[in-house]
Amino acid sequence: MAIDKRAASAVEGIGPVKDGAVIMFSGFGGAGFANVLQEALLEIGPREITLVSNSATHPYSLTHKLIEAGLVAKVIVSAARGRGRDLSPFEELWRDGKIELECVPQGTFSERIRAGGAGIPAFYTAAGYGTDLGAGKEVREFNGRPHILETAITGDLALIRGDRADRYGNVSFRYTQMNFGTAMATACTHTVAEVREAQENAIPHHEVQLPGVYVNSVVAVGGEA
Amino acid sequence: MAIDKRAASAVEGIGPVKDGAVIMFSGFGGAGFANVLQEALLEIGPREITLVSNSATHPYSLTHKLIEAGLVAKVIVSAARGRGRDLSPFEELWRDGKIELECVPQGTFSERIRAGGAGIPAFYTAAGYGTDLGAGKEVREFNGRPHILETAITGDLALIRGDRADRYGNVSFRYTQMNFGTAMATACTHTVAEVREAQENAIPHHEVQLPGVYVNSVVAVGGEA
Amino acid sequence: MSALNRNQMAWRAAQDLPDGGVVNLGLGMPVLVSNYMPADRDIFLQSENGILGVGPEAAPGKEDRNLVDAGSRRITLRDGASIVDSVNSFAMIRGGHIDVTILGAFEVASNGDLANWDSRVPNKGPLVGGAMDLAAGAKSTWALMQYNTRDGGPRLLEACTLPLTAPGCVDWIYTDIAVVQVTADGFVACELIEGISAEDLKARTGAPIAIAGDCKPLMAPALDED
Amino acid sequence: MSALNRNQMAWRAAQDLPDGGVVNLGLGMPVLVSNYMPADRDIFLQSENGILGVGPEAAPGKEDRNLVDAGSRRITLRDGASIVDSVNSFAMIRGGHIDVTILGAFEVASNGDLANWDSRVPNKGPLVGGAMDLAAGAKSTWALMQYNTRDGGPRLLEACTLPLTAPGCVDWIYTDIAVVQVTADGFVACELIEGISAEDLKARTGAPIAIAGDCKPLMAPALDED
Repeated sequence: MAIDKRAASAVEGIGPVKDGAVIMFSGFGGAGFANVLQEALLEIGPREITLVSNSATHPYSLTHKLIEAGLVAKVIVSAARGRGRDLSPFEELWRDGKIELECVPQGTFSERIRAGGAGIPAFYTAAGYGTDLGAGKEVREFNGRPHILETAITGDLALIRGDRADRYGNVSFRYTQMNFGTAMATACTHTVAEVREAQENAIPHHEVQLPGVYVNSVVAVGGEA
Repeated sequence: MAIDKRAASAVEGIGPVKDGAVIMFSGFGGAGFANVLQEALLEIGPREITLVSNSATHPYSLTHKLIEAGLVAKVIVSAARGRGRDLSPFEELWRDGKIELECVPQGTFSERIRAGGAGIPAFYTAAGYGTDLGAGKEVREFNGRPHILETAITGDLALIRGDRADRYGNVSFRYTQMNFGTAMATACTHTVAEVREAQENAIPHHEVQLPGVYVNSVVAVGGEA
Repeated sequence: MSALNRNQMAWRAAQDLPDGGVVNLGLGMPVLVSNYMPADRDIFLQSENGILGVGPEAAPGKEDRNLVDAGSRRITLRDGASIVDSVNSFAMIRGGHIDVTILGAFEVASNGDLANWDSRVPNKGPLVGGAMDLAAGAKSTWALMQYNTRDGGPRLLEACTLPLTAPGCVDWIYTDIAVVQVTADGFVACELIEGISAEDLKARTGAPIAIAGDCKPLMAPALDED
Repeated sequence: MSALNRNQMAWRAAQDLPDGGVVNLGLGMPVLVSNYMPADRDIFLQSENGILGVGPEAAPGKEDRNLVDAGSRRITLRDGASIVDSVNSFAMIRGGHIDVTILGAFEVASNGDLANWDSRVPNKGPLVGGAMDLAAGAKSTWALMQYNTRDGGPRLLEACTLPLTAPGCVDWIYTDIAVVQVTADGFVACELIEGISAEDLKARTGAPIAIAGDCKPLMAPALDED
């Protein structure tokens, strides 16, 4: 049967999500947030999820809605600080011990996700050595420099945002929209790409930035380029 | 001063090469061999080099000339078998103990080079576990499966082949010409890209497949696309 | 029918490829599988040098020396194809994103061990290529091989005698006389060409082999040998 | 002259950037450095979200919300720019391909330890971003910071009191009153604003600090504070 990964709706594209799922969300600085998919996830409403996202609290992302709705048991992030002096909803839940936080240097964060998609269970890095975030991790010296052992992150579901996709699940991105989306798509069992435009015809090979093998479902949401 | 990485000749682009240098050569199956640079390297004639290339003996590559000229002390490869039953020059030297061989699964080969360019001194992989090529390596279990520890490969010089480059060292490739070139460029102190065409004007950002930061010198050799 | 020829073996393996799957074909006989892909299935062939969506060989005069597959054949791309570098290609392979890899084999053991890369020819250099990565990384590894050596010796064994490619990786074995599943309990013949009895098969096998209760005749259309 | 303001500090650091270099500017004051790049040098600014070649901020009405830098500013690209994903951006950062990163700092120790990510505000969530990757991975890390706290306390210390970003990473410190090199023997002031004596400086420093034999006056053109 001819492959066609275009879904009729965000909810259909995401499909059922079990409680306790590890869910990755792309996006950085306003680029690459799959907010239509995040709204749909809120509707689906899985509980006790682990949220893997660069920021737990970015104002342009809707991940904070998932947190406020009490669906999130744990976040793995490089940024968890709300703007301003007042505590954000995340910070209140965290202070009260109602949400678990794993704070990771952003490069270790992306490399651990890449490792999860590339069959690498663990790797050594100098980043984080000698810091609170590296505390308790295995230390090993290579070339006279101490490094720490970091393990792969894999997930059940990745919600990413691209510009265009085709029926094969190939995705192309606009400018810095890629950020974590490409790696997250490789590291999750089920990946849904929210795109401006989902086309019948194949994207030319040299314009594909995320091969279709990593994308299970494509949801077109329109909007401007 | 305005950046301009275009060199007048292959010898100038490569510059001096010290004896004992670790030199990486891109190319797979006839695509991506920097044969003009290899001829120039032969002319420069560094001795006791370590040759890092997918194949020690691919007929379309000129690495075998470096081996026959006695310049190579060691090869790190995934393929070292000459065609046919007769021994290739490499195999004769190897049989006679005159050249050292490190045979590596091709995925471990490329991942070790990528690690070298990405600041990862070592990583674990399942590939090669339980085989002669994994023998003697540290074994560690992750998720119930044994993995072996592999270390990064870095080099002094990478000779790669692309299709187009610009004065900033940005490179784009034709079809499968990329293969190992992109990773090798990140893992070496000095990278020279042999390209069909070296242009004054910048390659548009979305066509750049290897950012200029990884390329020190660009040599235009013409030829058909 | 008599023993399958190479094209028939390739045809038989092709019939089991999953619709929508991503498949990597090893060098040698496995490449022949691409000639017999079932028309009702949309399959992407992956090539270790970075292609997802290998198409047919290029027509004479239409070749591009920069568009080659793992066997250095000058090929075309299929609709929807994309190309990545070797690092990302092997991340795809090692990260479990290849549904099936079909590899040639010298020997397979009843625990799924595969030996396919080193036949110990004296003084010839080793050639491992991507075999270990594929065998360790693909979701499922199928061996496509002659059931016996040229001398009639067994190649399905209790333990491999040649250097391993990967331990415990083979799920299915497609051969000239039988289709064999590698289970937790060892070899199980699921298809057998007519005229070979269970006793014949056992005599030609170097390890215990069970015959599946629903064992079927192994059949293939007439296909000329190359 | 009196102590440098933020723009003057940024200007001073910019004067030392290497021609042809790749430079990553941290959030806050370091971003101001991009306003004062020497005209005779061709420098590529890297942004952790994947840009090599950050250009000026986009003009009003010309912004693209998908073209942003590490500080979420809507920017343009410079000539010769390229874009990669976060994995490849941090491979660039962690693999030693950034010549200089200029980071803000709370504290720097005389062994080069940097503390710049956690000021221990109660119950506020942590925000590490790419700071640890940059400090550990760049070829050279420069701190751009006020010499003293608002209360006049020292920020150049024998040992950091706040959580470390990376040990032993800082090479140069650009401040409002001095430019300080971090050497194997500790802090060495290489430039000092006029009117501050060696004794003044030592009194304002939480660790031994030497005055370079060729210590120069720290100067900057008049630049308004933002």
